[in-house]
Amino acid sequence: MRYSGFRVIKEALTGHKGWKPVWREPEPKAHYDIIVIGGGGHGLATAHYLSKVYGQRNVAVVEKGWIGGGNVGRNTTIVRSNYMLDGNEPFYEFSMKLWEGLEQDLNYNAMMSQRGIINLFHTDGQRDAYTRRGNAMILNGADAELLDADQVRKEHPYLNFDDARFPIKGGLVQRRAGTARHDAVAWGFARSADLQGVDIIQNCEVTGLRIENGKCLGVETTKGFIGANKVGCAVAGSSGRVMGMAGMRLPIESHVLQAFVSEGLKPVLPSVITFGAGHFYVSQSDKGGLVFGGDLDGYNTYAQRGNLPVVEDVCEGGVALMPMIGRARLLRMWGGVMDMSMDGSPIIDRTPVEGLYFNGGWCYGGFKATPASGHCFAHLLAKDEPHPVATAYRLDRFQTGRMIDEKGVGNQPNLH
Amino acid sequence: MTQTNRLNGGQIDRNTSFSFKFDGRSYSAHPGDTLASALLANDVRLIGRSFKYHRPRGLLTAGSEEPNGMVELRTGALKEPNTRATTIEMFDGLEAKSQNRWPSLKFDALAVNDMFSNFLSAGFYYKTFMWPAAFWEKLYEPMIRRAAGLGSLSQEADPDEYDKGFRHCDLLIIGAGPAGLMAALTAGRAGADVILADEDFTLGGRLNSEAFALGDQSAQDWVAQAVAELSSLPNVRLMPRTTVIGAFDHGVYGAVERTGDHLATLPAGKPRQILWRIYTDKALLCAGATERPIAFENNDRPGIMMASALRTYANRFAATASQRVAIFTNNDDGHRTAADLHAKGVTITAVVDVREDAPTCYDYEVLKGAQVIDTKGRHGLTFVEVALTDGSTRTLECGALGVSGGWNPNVHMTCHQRGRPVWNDALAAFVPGENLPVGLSVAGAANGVMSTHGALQSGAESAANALELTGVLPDLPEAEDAPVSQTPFWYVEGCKRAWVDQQNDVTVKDVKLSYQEGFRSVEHLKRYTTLGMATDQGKTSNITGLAIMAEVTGKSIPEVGTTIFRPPYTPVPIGTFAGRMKGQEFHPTRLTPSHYWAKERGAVFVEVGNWLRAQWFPLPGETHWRQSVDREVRQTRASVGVCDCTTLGKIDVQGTDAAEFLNRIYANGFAKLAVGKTRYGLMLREDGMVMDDGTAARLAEDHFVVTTTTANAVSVYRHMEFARQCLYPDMDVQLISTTEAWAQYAVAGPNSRKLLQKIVDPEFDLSNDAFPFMACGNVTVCGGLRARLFRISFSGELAYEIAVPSRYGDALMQRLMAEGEEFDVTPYGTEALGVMRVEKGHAAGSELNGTTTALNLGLGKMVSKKKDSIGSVLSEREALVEPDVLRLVGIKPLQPEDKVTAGGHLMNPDGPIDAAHDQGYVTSAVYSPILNSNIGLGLVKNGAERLGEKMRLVSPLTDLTVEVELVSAHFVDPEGERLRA
Amino acid sequence: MHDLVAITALGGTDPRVDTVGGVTCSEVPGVALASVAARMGQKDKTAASLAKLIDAPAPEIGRWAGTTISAYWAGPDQWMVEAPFDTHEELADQVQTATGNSASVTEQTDGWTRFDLNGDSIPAVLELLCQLDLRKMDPGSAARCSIHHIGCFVLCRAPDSFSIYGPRSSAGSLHHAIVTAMRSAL
Amino acid sequence: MIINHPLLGPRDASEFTYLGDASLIDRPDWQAENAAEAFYEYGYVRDNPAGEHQELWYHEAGDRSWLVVTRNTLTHEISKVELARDVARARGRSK
Repeated sequence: MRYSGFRVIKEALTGHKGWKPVWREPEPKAHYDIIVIGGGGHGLATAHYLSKVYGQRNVAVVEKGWIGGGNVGRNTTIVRSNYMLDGNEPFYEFSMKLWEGLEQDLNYNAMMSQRGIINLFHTDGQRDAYTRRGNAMILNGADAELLDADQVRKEHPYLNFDDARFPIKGGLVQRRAGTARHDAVAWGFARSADLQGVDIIQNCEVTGLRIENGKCLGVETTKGFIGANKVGCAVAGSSGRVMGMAGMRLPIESHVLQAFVSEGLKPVLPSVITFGAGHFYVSQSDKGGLVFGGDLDGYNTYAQRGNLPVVEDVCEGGVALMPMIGRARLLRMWGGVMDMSMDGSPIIDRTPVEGLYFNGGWCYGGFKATPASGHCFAHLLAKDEPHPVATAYRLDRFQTGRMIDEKGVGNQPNLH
Repeated sequence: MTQTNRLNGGQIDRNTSFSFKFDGRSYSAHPGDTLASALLANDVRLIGRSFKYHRPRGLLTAGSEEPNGMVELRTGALKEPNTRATTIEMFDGLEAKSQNRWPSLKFDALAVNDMFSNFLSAGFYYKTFMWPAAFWEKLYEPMIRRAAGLGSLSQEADPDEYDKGFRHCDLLIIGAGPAGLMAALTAGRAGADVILADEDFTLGGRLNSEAFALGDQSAQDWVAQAVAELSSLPNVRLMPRTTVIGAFDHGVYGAVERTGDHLATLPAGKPRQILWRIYTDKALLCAGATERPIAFENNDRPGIMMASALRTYANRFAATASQRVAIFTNNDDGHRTAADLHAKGVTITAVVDVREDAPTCYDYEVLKGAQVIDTKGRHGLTFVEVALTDGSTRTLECGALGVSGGWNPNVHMTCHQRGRPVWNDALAAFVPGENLPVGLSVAGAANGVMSTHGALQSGAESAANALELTGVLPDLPEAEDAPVSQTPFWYVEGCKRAWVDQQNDVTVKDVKLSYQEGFRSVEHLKRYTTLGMATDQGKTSNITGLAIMAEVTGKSIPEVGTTIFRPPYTPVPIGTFAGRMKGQEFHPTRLTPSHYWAKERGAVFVEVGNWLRAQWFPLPGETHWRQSVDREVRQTRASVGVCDCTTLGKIDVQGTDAAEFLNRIYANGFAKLAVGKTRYGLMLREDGMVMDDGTAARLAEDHFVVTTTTANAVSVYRHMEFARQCLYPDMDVQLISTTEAWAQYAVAGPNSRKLLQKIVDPEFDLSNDAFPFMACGNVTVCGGLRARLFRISFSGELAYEIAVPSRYGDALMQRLMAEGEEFDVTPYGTEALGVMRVEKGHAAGSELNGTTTALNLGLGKMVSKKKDSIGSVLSEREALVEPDVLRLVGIKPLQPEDKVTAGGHLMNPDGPIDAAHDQGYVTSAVYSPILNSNIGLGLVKNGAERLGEKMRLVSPLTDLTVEVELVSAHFVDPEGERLRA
Repeated sequence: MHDLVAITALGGTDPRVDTVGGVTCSEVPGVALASVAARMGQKDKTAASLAKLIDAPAPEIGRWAGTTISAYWAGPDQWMVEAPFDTHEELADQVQTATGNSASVTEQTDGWTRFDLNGDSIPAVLELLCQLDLRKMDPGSAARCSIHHIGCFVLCRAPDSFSIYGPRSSAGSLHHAIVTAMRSAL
Repeated sequence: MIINHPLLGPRDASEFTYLGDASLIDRPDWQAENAAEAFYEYGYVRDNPAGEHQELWYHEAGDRSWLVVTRNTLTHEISKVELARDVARARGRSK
């Protein structure tokens, strides 16, 4: 069923009787050409592009719980392509372009809102680094602007310019960046994939990978064995657990990133803002809540919850940057488990096991990467070769020394 | 203004009158009122507008679970949006405004949404607004955003202060109702350290709202007596106005104490709120229970409230929403409300009880087996329509309807570590499950024990169990012990626009649509309909939503799923979490020993980590920073300059294995460094990237002083402790930071020796032979003050660093300036320092960016292959030693005045300008007053082999393209003759 | 004798004193400090010489002890020695002499700034500053902790007398935090 | 979180700095045949268990001890805390 304003009106006048389930609830078949493990944003996007771009229809997505229940439903909804390094920027810019056409591609309104992002800087060193980054963005075909303090003040008068411990010296802006309604992204990809014939199988937990003489034959699940020619794993956050079933150890640690939302407020923040002298980034949702976050709790964990010190650290940054939010109330906090890789960049690659493919290590980058991650993983699964914009995301890059380390903090995942 | 709906009795002080304003209109109230009770007493039922349809709304509850009665409290910078009227303690002069309406509360333009509600069903926005694409940001979204949101921020800085604190106890009791008070008495009398916290400003919980007696006392008198005893115990700490917001790992509880919200103005220096971190092995949750509504057509009109809330307003606050009240209930507790209001003289038009076997009453009519099927009254309830058992309907005239659908235990805290509550059929409610936070137990209604007697008893027993107390428990007062008698009843058959989540405007119809479209798990239901996502976090709506979903799916409620709760229990001002760490106090400020002197000199300061460092020292007449910096550089290179380098990390390394230890820490060798000598040290991370650089001075066989960069002082120390304790546990090495202990100054320039000779006591020979380049040693200055002297140079000039105990740093700087006058000495700041190091080609922060190897920086030869040192192995990986890896070079514009931009990228002179053809980037750029040219350092593919090549420096971000030449990074004195002079 | 004039960590020539409610916060520049860390396997020898120097047993974990010269536990096999500055400006040399080659000694005098709190209800102030369980802070206890992101030592001299040591460069921020807490709590 | 420091007793985790898997103690031999491979594994590959995890914490705002904490990554329950130096010695590290 096609969605449109007319459809909404028609249904409204006929008691909404015509709305169908957004996706089927099929039982698993015995065998698929491709099985994608993980009904999160990346898994569902992979299914969408596999079916729509790469003509693969005999595909299943297996999800241990409810689709969209992982990090795609637990993030701060920011979409941007403001990366510095060659390995990253082309990929994220590709993702940005997919975002820009997503509603039309999916016929589902994921509320992609290009209200822009500003990364504030507070020292000359940061300015130089942002200059290098902004130039890299432009050289890769993305948009970037460098604002000085006065220009920042014009656009964001409520920031702390008069009593700041670390005065704002300017900011790097990407106007095309913004936010999207995170749950809707998962639902939109699911709906589209389902319409293309992909089986989305919920409450079907993968309990094992059937591997015989070096080849992956399918997945053992709580709904029995499901055979497949190829199995793709897109379960960021749980990568260690699932790939562990194949006896693989990864250059990844699992960490919790907390996120927060305030009570609903009338519009006050025009764009996404990140603080350069503390752990704080924020945007305002269409419902009016200030959606914000900061740094990892910092210790390995698979628990989707964090602790107070980080809550305080984030709010300290927030009030230091925009003192007006002191009287806004924090409504809800939650934690998402991140695949923190050893250089802060993701992995989309084959594995030593034939027929088993891996997509993970997304760190904080996961949500904004959703469309490109799905597109590139679909490309890899369909053609057995990396998509041109994802060639750097190799599993062996740490062995060869080809790290993609935007922050320059090295092999310590909790610092990325 | 007369309080027409004020009843007799209650816990308000009628001897004092407060006046307050709501939407500009003045009313009167009494101490002990909340804004909510005062509004009701003044016959104000319409308080706000709903989120989506802007429906007129009044109060639903009398507590912190309130979804509807939200206002903007106070004015100006103190404005506080979305404040629940039910929790606002009345003070004289209080001002509040209704919100989410325009132009006025009574006539809200956006109420049209209500008429079009049929088009705005759950999730409608996912299905439309897609065409044309560009319209989303321009038209649709601004429309949605303007309509959405509730209250508004002042957009001014929050003027109030907030504190944070830490408390420890043996038992934290959360909630001071019957269970909590009894638990506190039990634990307190036993001598345990107890903290009793309650979100209310009056301890007692439900007991404040009830008319029944405890023993031979009124419930309120018993509470007063218990509180009096507890306050007399030194080991018990009572914390009213304190909400425990979360249970975190290992017995850490967050609690917010509202120390100033009930005051008209804060006393100077006092905080508005305090965030307490409470550390305790044992905690007891006595948070009580929350009454739940029943969904029926138009159940959201002002005047339709929880039955228990009506009871609270009548008994505790002596206020009623109306003089004519009806009750709609599925359980006996609803009848208690009717009885209490009747006793207060309120007319009970009828009690509508869904149960055929409902109790009879002779004071007023009870309609058994009846249901409320619709209501009337746009801005306030006027009539309710009731369907009777015989199928006929009847209209009741009333200004308020009390609804009781039973009670839900407040299990929130038990879920904060992702524990799941379990379903209890007898209560038709979720009760605490198995996997509670370690050390937390639950008592009273929160644990499903619904009678007062049961609460008192479980409070006493739970406290005793938690603390493993032996001996007899305190006697309990006689108290009601009625069994729970109810028939689960969630919504009236056939209702459509019956509100489940009142604030977010989620109706029974929306829940059914959610099912129809396949959003059937709790998580999908919540996310698709926004049920339970409002500021009340679904305290009064989640279960009803679940129940409806259960019915349409034909599953049981627990099968459909449970909703677990996250912190905070109630919303917390962001300022409270920030405390005092804001504004200038956001981070500690570190000052150098010469700071006060530099400030007097008019120095301009710059933040370097937490340090403030002098950036340059403007002289009278210098209008542009470049004038000052150029002069400082020229004067230093021509004669002598002094720079405060105290901020460099200094680490004392002692022990018989000190030299071997440094051998492992640094990529280059240290074993053979002679006593009295200093050496440049290159430190790698284990991944082969350069971590830091500095110097190590050998003061004795077993004693080194190591310096680090300012930025990395802390991480390098940590790294060295890691190596010492985890990698080489048997090495005899002791480390301690001495960064703060010594004021250290760089004295640089051809005349630096002459100047120091006037400072250092004569018995120390500073001649080039006696104290050559890289020499170090202990000396005395100014007549006997112990000092350390290092002959090292960052500027490339003949230079020293001299260190004295910090307290004398200020005096030494002044002495250097005085004695240096004859040489025209200048102090120089971080800018001049930066210029001179670039002129000399020294890599610094912007080159040591964490992605550069020794090879990249032209220091490859320093990495010794003859010994084991951290990072050497991984620095050999193939991609790190490829021929075209980035190499450090100097960058000179063909036209000296052309700007060199740090962060600019380098492209071949001809050929495309894009990422694919990127040759490298500029790391540092300065103007060299010595070369009279802009210059820079950069990292260029295979740069070392490309010196002399012309390239294009491009910075599209700043619209810049400059022709440059790659040159040696050593612009000044490449042979290093000056520093050896 | 040298002729350089010292300033205090707060930048004055005279130490700063603030009184709020019944509590006084005094800047204490007149103290000399030296850290002493036992060489590998020399803990007992070091402890013994330290005991002689402070005329009391070397303090156990989390304690301080001594007379004119005193010491507090700073880490495994490591202590900080305190003495009056006027009489012991070169304390490090004395400690080194006392411990010989059994320990590594480092002058720490100006690495730290000290504030003494005197008066009743000091715990009410400290509970706004640090995480220490003040119920356990009896006279003789010495604990390292973080105060407003500044690493400090807190020593309990007597129920109504505490010393706080913080890094000298952060003296201003630390002082501000202490006095602010006093105004808030008292 | 609270870490029960073997010397100082219970201390808030916020006083500590986290490094990672305690396998970082087992630094390979730089002269071994497979040194390159061994250092790659040491530096980059992790067990990342969902369950019991031995990890390194540094008491930055405390006594500067490195600790090996055994903590469950699903429940955060801490079952053991040791001085890293003792663990390192027990694992055969010396000079």
